Amino acid sequence: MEDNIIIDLKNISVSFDGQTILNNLSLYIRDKEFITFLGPSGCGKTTTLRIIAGFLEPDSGEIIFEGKKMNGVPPHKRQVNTIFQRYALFPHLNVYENIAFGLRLKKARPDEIKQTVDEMLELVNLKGFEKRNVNSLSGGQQQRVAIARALAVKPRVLLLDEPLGALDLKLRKDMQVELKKIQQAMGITFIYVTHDQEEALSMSDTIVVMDNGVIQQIGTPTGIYNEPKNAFVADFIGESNILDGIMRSDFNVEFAGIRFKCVDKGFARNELVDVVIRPEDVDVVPLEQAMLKGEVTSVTFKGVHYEIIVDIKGFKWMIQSTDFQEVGDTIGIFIKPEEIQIMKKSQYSGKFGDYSSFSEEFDELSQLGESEEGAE
Amino acid sequence: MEDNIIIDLKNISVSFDGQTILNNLSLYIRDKEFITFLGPSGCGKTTTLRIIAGFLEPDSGEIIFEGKKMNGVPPHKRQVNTIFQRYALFPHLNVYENIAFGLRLKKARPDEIKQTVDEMLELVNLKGFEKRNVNSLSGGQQQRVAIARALAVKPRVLLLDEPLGALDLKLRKDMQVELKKIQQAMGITFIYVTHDQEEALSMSDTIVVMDNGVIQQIGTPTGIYNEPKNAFVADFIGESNILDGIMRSDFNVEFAGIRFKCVDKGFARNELVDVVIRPEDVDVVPLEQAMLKGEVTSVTFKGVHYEIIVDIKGFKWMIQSTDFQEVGDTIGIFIKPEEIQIMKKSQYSGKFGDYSSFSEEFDELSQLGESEEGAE
Amino acid sequence: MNTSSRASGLINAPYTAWAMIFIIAPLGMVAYFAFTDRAGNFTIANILSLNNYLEAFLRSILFALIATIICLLIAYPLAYILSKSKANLQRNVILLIMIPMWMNFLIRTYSWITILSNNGIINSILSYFGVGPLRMINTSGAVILGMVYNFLPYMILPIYSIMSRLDNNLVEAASDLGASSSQVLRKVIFPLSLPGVISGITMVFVPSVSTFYISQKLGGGKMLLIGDLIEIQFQSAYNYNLGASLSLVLMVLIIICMAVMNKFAYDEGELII
Amino acid sequence: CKGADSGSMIEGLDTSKLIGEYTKELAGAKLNVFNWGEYISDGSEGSLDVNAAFEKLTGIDVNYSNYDTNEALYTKLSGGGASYDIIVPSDYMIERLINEGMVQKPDLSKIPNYKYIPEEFKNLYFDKNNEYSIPYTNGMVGLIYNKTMVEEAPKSWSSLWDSKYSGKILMFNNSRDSFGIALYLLGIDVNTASQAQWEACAEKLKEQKQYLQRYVMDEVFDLMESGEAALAPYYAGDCISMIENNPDLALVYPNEGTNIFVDSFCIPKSTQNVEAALLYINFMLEPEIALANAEFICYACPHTAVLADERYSLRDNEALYPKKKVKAEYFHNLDRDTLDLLARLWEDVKLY
Amino acid sequence: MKIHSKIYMALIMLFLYAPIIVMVVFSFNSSNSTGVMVGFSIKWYGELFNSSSILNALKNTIVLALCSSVISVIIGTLAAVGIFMLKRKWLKSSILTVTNIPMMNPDIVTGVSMMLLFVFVGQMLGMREVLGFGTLLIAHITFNLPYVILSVLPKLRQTDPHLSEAAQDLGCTPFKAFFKVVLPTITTGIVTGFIMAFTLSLDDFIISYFTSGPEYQTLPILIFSMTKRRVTPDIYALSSLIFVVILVLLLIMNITQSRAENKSKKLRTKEGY
Ligand SMILES: Nc1ncnc2c1ncn2[C@@H]1O[C@H](COP(=O)(O)OP(=O)(O)OP(=O)(O)O)[C@@H](O)[C@H]1O
Ligand SMILES: Nc1ncnc2c1ncn2[C@@H]1O[C@H](COP(=O)(O)OP(=O)(O)OP(=O)(O)O)[C@@H](O)[C@H]1O
Ligand SMILES: [Mg+2]
Ligand SMILES: [Mg+2]
Repeated sequence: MEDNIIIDLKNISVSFDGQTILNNLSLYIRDKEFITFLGPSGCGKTTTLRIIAGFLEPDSGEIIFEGKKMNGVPPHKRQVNTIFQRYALFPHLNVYENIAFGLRLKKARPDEIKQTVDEMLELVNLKGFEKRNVNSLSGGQQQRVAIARALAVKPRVLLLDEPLGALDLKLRKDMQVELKKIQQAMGITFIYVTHDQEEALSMSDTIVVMDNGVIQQIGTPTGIYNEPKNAFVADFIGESNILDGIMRSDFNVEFAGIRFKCVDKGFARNELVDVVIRPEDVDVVPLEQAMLKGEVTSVTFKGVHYEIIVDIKGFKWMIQSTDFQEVGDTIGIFIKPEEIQIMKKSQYSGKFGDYSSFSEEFDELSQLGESEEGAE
Repeated sequence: MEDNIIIDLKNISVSFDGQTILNNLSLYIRDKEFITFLGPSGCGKTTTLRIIAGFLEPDSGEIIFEGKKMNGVPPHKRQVNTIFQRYALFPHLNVYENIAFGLRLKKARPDEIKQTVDEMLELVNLKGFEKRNVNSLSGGQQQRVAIARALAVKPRVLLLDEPLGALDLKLRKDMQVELKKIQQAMGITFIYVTHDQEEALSMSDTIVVMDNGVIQQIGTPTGIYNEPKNAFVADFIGESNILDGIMRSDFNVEFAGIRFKCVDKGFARNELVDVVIRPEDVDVVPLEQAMLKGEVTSVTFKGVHYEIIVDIKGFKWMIQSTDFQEVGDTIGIFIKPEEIQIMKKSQYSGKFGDYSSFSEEFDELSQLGESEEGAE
Repeated sequence: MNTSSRASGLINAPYTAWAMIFIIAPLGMVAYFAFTDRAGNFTIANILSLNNYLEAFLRSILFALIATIICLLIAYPLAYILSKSKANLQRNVILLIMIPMWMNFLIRTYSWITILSNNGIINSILSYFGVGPLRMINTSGAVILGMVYNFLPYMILPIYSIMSRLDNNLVEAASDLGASSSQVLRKVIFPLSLPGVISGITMVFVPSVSTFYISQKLGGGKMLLIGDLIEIQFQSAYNYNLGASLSLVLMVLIIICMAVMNKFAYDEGELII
Repeated sequence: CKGADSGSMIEGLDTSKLIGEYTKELAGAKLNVFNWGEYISDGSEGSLDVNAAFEKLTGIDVNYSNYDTNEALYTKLSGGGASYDIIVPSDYMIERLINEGMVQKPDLSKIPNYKYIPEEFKNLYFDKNNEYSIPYTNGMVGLIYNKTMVEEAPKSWSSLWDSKYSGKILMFNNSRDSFGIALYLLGIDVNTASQAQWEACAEKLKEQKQYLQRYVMDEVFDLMESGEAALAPYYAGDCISMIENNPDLALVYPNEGTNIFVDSFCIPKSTQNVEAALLYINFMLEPEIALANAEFICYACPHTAVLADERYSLRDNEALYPKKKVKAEYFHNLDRDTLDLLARLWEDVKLY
Repeated sequence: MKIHSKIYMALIMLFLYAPIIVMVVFSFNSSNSTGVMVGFSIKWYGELFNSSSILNALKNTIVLALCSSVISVIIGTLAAVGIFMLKRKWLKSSILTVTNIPMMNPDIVTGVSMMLLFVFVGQMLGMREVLGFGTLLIAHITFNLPYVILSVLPKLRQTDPHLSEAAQDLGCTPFKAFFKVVLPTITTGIVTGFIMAFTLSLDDFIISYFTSGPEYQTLPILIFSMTKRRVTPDIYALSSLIFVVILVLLLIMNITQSRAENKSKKLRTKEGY
């Protein structure tokens, strides 16, 4: 597999104004792969893309493109193209000219240009829009022009920085399918950035979860969802109940005051661990079959399922179930051994995964929102 | 229940430039209710709110507030307050003064004002932000100031026009909980506008689904989700497989070439109907137990479940299942009678609910995006 | 990083040099002349002698202030009415307001003499009704009128431009919270239009306080303003040092006024034109 | 006079009547002429455009600009920003410029037309040896009044202080002439060095201010001609123009005495173009040109050929060439301190 | 609109246009007075075209305005880009403050200060004649620059910072990216800046008054020296002609603009926006 690695980042570090933004980041990307950077706002996703595209030189570390070191090569000499967060279409050029821009710079022959642009328009389903002003296009259409423009120069690698961030839910879902199709049809490596976990899960071959400039986990969508490495990843990829546990022995974990069977091993005896249980993996069962019992404190209808908060010994669990429960009722729950995920303690332990109150997390988030604004 | 109706809209019609925006809309709203207007962009949600608030006089129809006709009463004399789509905070006033604005107009005593504002700040969790410039607040905080400002004048009814539209997903979820809490704590009628179906489902007591200025369905979240009145509602509220069916007799419907038991009755014999089956209600079963069989054409991992598209006799079904299926495999499905929802044919029949190709819907959607932009 | 900062340095160099030589250095020259005598020796006599001209300063400020207030009183309602009227009308009226600004102001001011003279147009009309003649030309009133006339558009335009951009949602929000239309005007529209008002005040006050042409033509040379004094020093009395110190004080005065004014504007926006 | 039909009698320039030689030798040179307003025949209303004629003849490019007081001339000249090749200051200013070394001695041999200058205009006090200046015009300050508004011909400058004419009185907008009038009125030597006396004049002028319509220089034309004002002191030549335009006006020389002045061509030290300047001056003294200018400006003309010329319409004008002796004095240059005092007092008056 | 608003607007328009009406009327006076209308004649329009000084001044004014606005647009655009690229906040804000000086400072102080500098430098270099076209040009560029910069800067702020990167991404060098992508998107700002600079320069009197020499007189300076003597109706004739030209230009612009708007509106409704 080594031979088809197209981009290799080695020990990349970046800091701005003395603040470390990327911290010793290493990563390789395979040819024709759909790889997604996923992480909260400000974690360094865009920065990583900008390093690959050449808009930013890392303070240290190497960028290797097909075995050749690329540090110092300016953006216009890299076989890498970018689709920017807000498309960055040229407002003074029409759709056709936007797409032809890169080709004209390469001094391609007029008929060649015409042919390529037509192909691209076909590909993104925008035939007949050639003469349109790009500002008169809808968000989705602009998005497709941006894709066509980048693809027209036949890049080896396409970088996409939250390309769907500005679209509304429904259009977004459709564009996800469309993008994936294009990637497969053209056989190009896609490096995709998002902070939407569902998007990452449904599109990627590989997901890179980042936080604070550090890669938290790299893996396939299912791998990351089902076996998160730490509380941060667990919480960021979907809702999770994260409890303090003690590994009593291999395949034996104690949490919520009870011992459970599990499928993990290799921990020290009595090692403190984080236990992750996904809300959809908790089954509501008659009280007599229950492993744990608790009182329902809130029930919200979400369409596909109800979101039920259950207070079990002071810890609020989130359970997703298609069956309605009455607030105040006592219910029993059952968890299969294979649904219990054990993780080593990390800096993130204790920060996530309790549904007792939204307000703390909420304030953290609004602080975040603020600093984000400040950064603009 | 009649006695606690607070607002009654009777046969409201509005048109702009000869185009009908609201068409004979009638609706009553109960005191202390959380009612949500849900519908696609441009369907007339904001227009309805503006009529209730008094910013717009309907061409015909009556607005009745606690039995008194309100047509012609200017906004500042109505006991109704609005939280605007983009908050509309006063940029020249700080947080405290924004909240105190309405009270000062009422010539409340200074100590009274101070007390109320403090209460409100407490309520929206913004103590200590009194002196802050509103432009320096994050989106979520501005949102809460807008709520506090509206609540400070103790309205009987609060109108909220997509208050969470500008927030990102995580903050949005938390604010939903927060808003619901506030509504319950204050005992105020909330009239809420959104085009996000999940938001509507998880917050509302009553949902009003609108399209093209016409109310499509009014009901509780579960009522609307589980028993949509027509294909538009079914599709708008969550994913759905919508098939053409024939009602062979009461409790007996034929679709996909097979007769199914169902729980609906009251249709004419052999009446053509729309059949709705939610993706999560389709069970994948071993082939020998299957009611229908088909080939898997695509599988997407979504975290909580896989989204599986199955081709059954040319119709592409969407199925949500926690179990992975291989593309190309033939699988069998089973549908319980109570999961089959029968709807009368309507103008929307045949427009939604087939997953055979995104591209048509996609183009329709991008047209929509366009018109949305034009309207701005 | 490095290359971009070098590039920006390179691009900035010509303008920075220009600004240094032709903006900063001239002000330095003013200061230099203000603090030297004819022979080039350091002295503060020029500055000290300025108290002879206190009256001229006060008069200039008073006139400019009155003119500014009148402009504000005329312009604000106009801008308000305009911002609420039809788009087409707005555009046409703004155009009409701007056209005179394109005409030479010396000529336009001079024309006022014909209108205001004892035998002028207004007095002819008045005499037709058996009134007058009123003494208008060569009075303080005429000077202030000249200021108002010349600088009124500079008051109207910024106020109008800010009002026309005012978010209508804010107006609705205020009335939603119980404000009647007059309260909306006082509590929301006025405070929000303040940056425009401030910009307008600046753009009227500064040229008014320093004008010399208007006072010469419409005031008959009987009321010297600071502008006149400066002009005299440089154009007929040949006392550059005194002229420079007058200029210096005028400049400082205006900087102080502007600093105070800007305190009242809640956002430090760019100049609104 | 300008604006009157008499001006149109010289329509073109008959070069054969010129005495000096005008070649294109200096073609392309620039000549900055700095003169009083309306102090040359400029081609308006059919008169001869003297500068254009000169340019055409010699190919020299004349930049003609104006000043309105001797003091403004001095400021521009000493400011250093601009250089002028020909200026036309009045007597006392010539004295000052000579004292301060700002003008040079022209080579009179290059100005053959100098011969037309009458003897009485040679060797005047400010240029005792005729080294620096060549007379252009001369005149006196008179009191012009509107007969319909002023019943009896005023005999004294004091009528400018008469409350009867409040609001209808104009006054010089330059310090020397204004103070001059006050000095005559108060019977003080117009060239006094006494601070107290100057201050007394300032008081007098302040007293006058309440009756004044405005301070004027050349704005006087419109105001007097249209009847906007009743009384004004002004230079006799200009008064004659006004009278021509409005026959209700009349001129008197007050009994207290008045100022007599000569405006002469001078060449500043800083000039870059002496040859062209000399040529220009000589051209201006050509009988034909001098006549055109005299007709246009209406000032008295110190030029023997013009005075002898029958075409000269103003030859017998009483105001310009009074038969009866008028009590008149030249202004002299004042010393620096007095000049500063005068400037300050004048500002005081204007600020009052 | 209510009737009293209409009257109010009409009164203000009357106020703004009264002197212009006077000017136009008296340009047809048969006498040379600008105070008394004697009879109708168009002779002053003829005089105008015979008056070499007026025509020359007109030519000078236009040449100066063109040169100064073109140069200030070039320097100003470059400066705006440079300022925009500056990272260090204090440097940025101090450059902007300096830029604001010629706008905030009274014209008379700007004019005087530049004149002092020119004269001083002229004397140092032993030049007899500094004031002239060169100094006028410098002065005009200097007071035009802030207007150019402040109309280009906001456009730069509005442009997507990624545009230039996108162009580089597609194969442009940074330099090429600026000309191919950034410059076209800020053209409206540049054009606004140019128009402002041009009109300001056309109409400037005070600064020109102090920085011009005898050999290069602009129209405002000529008019000023005329108003010191007697304003003859030929200058009114010129102003009336200018007025008519402006009026016609603006009318054409207005009509084409509203045509374009109607067209795009129609287009939109057709396409079903
Ligand atoms: N040019 C810069 N100067 C200083 N700090 C910067 C710069 N660019 C980015 N940063 C900082 O680096 C951090 C990471 O930024 P980056 O844009 O990579 O985040 P991101 O993961 O793309 O976030 P988002 O989801 O909000 O786009 C942020 O804290 C940001 O403030
Ligand atoms: N003042 C107006 N003049 C003309 N048309 C209007 C006006 N206000 C609204 N409309 C039109 O009325 C229709 C309904 O508008 P409304 O704002 O009520 O939609 P909405 O449901 O709130 O949509 P959104 O979700 O986009 O806010 C739209 O087609 C809009 O273009
Ligand atoms: Mg980013
Ligand atoms: Mg809306």
